[in-house]
Amino acid sequence: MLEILLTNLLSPIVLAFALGIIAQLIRSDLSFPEPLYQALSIYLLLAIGLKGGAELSHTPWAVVIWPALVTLALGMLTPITSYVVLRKIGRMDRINAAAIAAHYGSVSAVTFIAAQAFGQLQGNPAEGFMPALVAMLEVPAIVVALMIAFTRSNHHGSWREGLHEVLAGRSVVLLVGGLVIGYLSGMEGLKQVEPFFVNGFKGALTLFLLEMGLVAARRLRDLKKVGAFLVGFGIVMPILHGSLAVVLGHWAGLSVGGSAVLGAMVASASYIAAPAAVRISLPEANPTFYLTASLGITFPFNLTLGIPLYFALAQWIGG
Amino acid sequence: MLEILLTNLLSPIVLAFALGIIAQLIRSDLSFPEPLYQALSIYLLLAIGLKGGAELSHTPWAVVIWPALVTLALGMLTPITSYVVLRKIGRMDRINAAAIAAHYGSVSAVTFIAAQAFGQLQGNPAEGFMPALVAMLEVPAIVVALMIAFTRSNHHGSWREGLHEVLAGRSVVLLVGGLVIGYLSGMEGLKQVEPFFVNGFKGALTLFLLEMGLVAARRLRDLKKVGAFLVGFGIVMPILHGSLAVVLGHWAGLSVGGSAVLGAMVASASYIAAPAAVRISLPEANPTFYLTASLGITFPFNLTLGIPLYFALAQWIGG
Amino acid sequence: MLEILLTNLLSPIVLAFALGIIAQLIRSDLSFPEPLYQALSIYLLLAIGLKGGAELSHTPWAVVIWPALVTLALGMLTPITSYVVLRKIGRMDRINAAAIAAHYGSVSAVTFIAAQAFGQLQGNPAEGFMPALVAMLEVPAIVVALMIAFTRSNHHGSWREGLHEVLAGRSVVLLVGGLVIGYLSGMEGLKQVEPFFVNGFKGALTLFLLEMGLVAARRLRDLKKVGAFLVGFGIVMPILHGSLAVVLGHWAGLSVGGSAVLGAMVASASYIAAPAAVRISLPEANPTFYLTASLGITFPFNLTLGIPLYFALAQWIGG
Amino acid sequence: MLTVTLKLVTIVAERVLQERLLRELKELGARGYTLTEVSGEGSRGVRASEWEGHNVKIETIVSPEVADRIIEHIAEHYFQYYAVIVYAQPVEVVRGDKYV
Amino acid sequence: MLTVTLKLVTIVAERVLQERLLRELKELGARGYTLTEVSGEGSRGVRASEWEGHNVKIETIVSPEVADRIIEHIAEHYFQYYAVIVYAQPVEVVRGDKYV
Amino acid sequence: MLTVTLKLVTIVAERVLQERLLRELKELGARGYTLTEVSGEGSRGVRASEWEGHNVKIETIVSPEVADRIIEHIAEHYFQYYAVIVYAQPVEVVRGDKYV
Ligand SMILES: Nc1ncnc2c1ncn2[C@@H]1O[C@H](COP(=O)(O)O)[C@@H](O)[C@H]1O
Ligand SMILES: Nc1ncnc2c1ncn2[C@@H]1O[C@H](COP(=O)(O)O)[C@@H](O)[C@H]1O
Ligand SMILES: Nc1ncnc2c1ncn2[C@@H]1O[C@H](COP(=O)(O)O)[C@@H](O)[C@H]1O
Ligand code: NA
Ligand code: NA
Ligand code: NA
Repeated sequence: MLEILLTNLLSPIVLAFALGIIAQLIRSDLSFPEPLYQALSIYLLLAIGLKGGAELSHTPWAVVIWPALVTLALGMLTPITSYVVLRKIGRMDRINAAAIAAHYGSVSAVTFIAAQAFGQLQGNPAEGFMPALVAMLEVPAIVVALMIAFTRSNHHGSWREGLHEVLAGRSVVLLVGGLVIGYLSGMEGLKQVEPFFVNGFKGALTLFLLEMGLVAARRLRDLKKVGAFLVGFGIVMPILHGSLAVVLGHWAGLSVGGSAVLGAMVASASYIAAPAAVRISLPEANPTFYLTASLGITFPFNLTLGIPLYFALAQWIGG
Repeated sequence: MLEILLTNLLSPIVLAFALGIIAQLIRSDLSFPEPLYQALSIYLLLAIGLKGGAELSHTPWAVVIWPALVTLALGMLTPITSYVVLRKIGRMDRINAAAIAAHYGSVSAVTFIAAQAFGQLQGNPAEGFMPALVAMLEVPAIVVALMIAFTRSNHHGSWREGLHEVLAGRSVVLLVGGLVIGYLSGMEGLKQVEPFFVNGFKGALTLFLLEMGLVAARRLRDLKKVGAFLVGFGIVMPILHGSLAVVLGHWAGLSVGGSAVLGAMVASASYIAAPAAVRISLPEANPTFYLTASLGITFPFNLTLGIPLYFALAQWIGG
Repeated sequence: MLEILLTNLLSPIVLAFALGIIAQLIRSDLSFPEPLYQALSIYLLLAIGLKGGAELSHTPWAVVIWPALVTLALGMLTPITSYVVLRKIGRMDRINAAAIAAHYGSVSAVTFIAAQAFGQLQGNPAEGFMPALVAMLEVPAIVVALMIAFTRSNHHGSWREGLHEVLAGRSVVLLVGGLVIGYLSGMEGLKQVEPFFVNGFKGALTLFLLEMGLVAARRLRDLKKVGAFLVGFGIVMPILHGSLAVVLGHWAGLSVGGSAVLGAMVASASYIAAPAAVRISLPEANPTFYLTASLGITFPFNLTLGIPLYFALAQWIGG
Repeated sequence: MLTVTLKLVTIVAERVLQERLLRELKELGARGYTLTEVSGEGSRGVRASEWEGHNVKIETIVSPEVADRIIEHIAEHYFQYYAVIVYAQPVEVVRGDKYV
Repeated sequence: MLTVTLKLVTIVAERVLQERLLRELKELGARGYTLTEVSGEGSRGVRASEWEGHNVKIETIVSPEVADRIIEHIAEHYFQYYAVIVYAQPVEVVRGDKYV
Repeated sequence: MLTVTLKLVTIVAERVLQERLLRELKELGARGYTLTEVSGEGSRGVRASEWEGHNVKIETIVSPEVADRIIEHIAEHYFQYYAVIVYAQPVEVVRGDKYV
């Protein structure tokens, strides 16, 4: 376990994240121009879609169907468990609870990528079609959480605009679009773009995590504002959701690597698709809560400790 | 033929173009930051220049001379045929006819790249020195078309500024500059930058075509404004010009792939160099006409159906 | 010697620099969007850090210690020699002399990279840990030069802000951060990001030098303003400092390539870290002097003639 | 040169509102706009502007009546929950009919 | 603080005109300018601004006479065929002699 | 709609001053600001703005007193050696208390 942890902590991507945090703390003028951040996001999302789609094109449906159903079920369950915990234990108001639930039900693509990369390094690669599951996990939770909010209280935002924001949002279009392109053009098509989208991937991810560190560090300042409960929530909830996903993934036939990556996905909290949709639909919700929790607490936790934990668990169950 | 077509339609670059169009149609917030678009353009133009120049450095002049003369001749002929068709059949006014003729005489670098990539995939690669022909094809047509406009009517724009715009314009400087660098540093020099400029090329092109899809889709809204004649012109003219170029290319000694790529080049309409020069020199011309025709009609046509057509023709003649 | 020179002048990176200068001279509209410039800087600095750190992780300290001490000594000596020459021979005022001294004592990362690339091409690669020496050379000279300025005259800028600017500045954070990441994750970690950070490096550098050419050409217009003395200073001083560094590097146990690269480093003048710190701390100093000298004279000189010269010298002494 | 005085209304808002605001401006009678990508800080702290890019500044030249309508609309629909400010200034333009 | 009132002239134009406009501003007597990359929509539709990047906004602080000259020049040479707008506002500056 | 008239102070400065200026604005009483990345040319030539990116434009809506204080501060500390300009305009805002 300790060795697994060290391998993770000393990987270039985790160290780059740490560098970003440190640069922000010493008030360096290092910052990524917004277009670079966007370019890297576009690249990473399209790349995982392409690879996933190409893999999917030669995977029998029988292999995918159970993991897919489990993923969908988790996508609908986890916003509800999150909401209940936030309301009952955290005593949060309905709107903020629903807003946070949308984030924790959805998925962080970067956490997924980091988990996948870690699996490869560990010699426990996940199934190639996992990106298809990411796409499936991204949307339902946001819809469920917005439904909770809209059926339970008056609101100021627009339900339809929020839905459009998430369905036609950049991250879904790139991920699903990449999947379809990869699926249609197959392994043959992927080979043409491999040096760019496959070989360069981990380096681009390293650069992206440097920027994520800069962004997350800005969030850290707000830790005090969000209170102890949310800090605990941002660590315990991922462990619970992630463990459940590892078990269900194993049961659905995924490999050790696959179950662990599914665990990391389910444990992760969205900070691209969900914030945009929530901001549009639930403007009364306080962004400080959901952004600090997902970006300042859960993301760093998963990146450093969570991923090795889900792998250890998956190995223990399935190895 | 059908198989050729399918290979093309299911290539990642064509599918990425389609994804861009779809993203725009569903009103996704996906958009490329302008600096990313510019970075990709700079990269692509410099890369084709470098490769072409390095190839040129070990090609005997006797091999290049006839294709070059044919290209130059076509670069002066096609704006005239376009102008005549637009005036006589389309009944267009002089200024707009000349503006459109400048676009259809010049060349679209991306269409060229797509054709070249398709040839490699098909096992019919074009000659390595083709980028030198692109550079030759880019300028003359614009000069010829502006000359027509300026000798035949009073004008509001500046002839000299337009000429400077095209000769010292980004696309010409990058393409010709890349050719010279490639030529001087040779295959040895190219090898040093190969992973970046050669291996990564097709992936970067895929990304660029996603953005092209977004841009072209915005043009599609204007289809009604430009009328049925221009839609037909945007499809028929490329077929005529392209077929002529395939025949002449074959006659000048180009391979099957080379003739087909020359066909695609001559068939294509410029949307980088020509619009800038025309906007400066012929401000009275309506951009809706020339941009919609070249970007909304001819580019998608060539990318999907035109390129396979020119290859089928080249194969039929030369194979 | 002439052959060495030609190899250098016909390398893609030097030719790209020349293309940038020409593009600016013919008033082309070619320009790099600022985010692209920043993205390339971030990439290059992080990449050399990563590689250097990974190399350092398996280098015995005994090998590094003497070159490191020599580098530190040169970092403190060269601003002083520069200052004295500028004051005594150039008759410059204290503030401007100190400002220029800060630039010539510090180091230009791009000159270092170009020298390293040239060494590889020549079959005389420098030691892998050289980037660690770059990091060491960057800061001390700036501190020494600011100390000279602040002890010798009244000033309007802030000493502390200037120091923070240089220590927490982007270039130092990326270089040192990259070194630490590379060191901690080792050759194993570097392998993961190799296609992106190592293989793509020389191509990205070529692109960057195109932009450097555009920037340097804008400086060339100011050559007249700075006067003949500074032009001479910008060529002679690098030769003196560079030759001294080659000798000391050889004496400290560096290989032929290593001594030559150390020569290029010490000969080079900073134009990223130093200008920012100097602008903040010594606002009375005229940027036209220090920027034109370092960017318009010394950088082009080193890139074209200096680097081959330091290699010839190193070969003569150590080969 | 014959100039007329109209109103330049400036809105600075978090990026996520861009499309909605532009649509509503059109409905309220604006005939054009100029959009700049900006960043900023206000009474809500920097918080709202870190994802989805930063803020946008939308400037539109309109008649005084339309200006009032826009300001009222923004104040009513956005001030409570969104990071938005709006302000107006008189400007002299030629071709005044182009904007009304 | 002693301030004087000058004119801030703002031009929003399609990108392709940038260099020509800056050159002409100088000829008309402007002593400086600030340039922002913007996008926008006006009476000509979005069309003109999709290639060559988008629009530029050029702001220049000048004396009232120079302001009039600039506005007249733009109106005469650009309004008919190009996507350009221009407007002016009074601004208070210190160091007034710097701008005239 | 009830509007009040405040001052919009605009500072255009070389990029290297960004953090210092924002800190000082806060100390002088500004409650918010909007920042745009711009480029430009002035009496010092384009020179100062070529490294470290270009210029920044900082706009802040403040009370007339704070406006005076800011202008005075800038004039005193920056005009001599840095590429900086500052100017002020009246603007109408709603929620006037937000800015003072
Ligand atoms: N006093 C001010 N002056 C200029 N811009 C402001 C001011 N206050 C707020 N802003 C801008 O308006 C945005 C939203 O402000 P707020 O709603 O106060 O958070 C900020 O991000 C700034 O860009
Ligand atoms: N009413 C307006 N308010 C603000 N900006 C405008 C307005 N009308 C036009 N513009 C700007 O001026 C550019 C050219 O306008 P036009 O010539 O009307 O197409 C547009 O792209 C906008 O950036
Ligand atoms: N007359 C002017 N109108 C508009 N902006 C100006 C003017 N003069 C200077 N600027 C801006 O202020 C910056 C610094 O000016 P300066 O200190 O004169 O070099 C320039 O880079 C421009 O962005
Ligand atoms: Na989740
Ligand atoms: Na053509
Ligand atoms: Na040096």
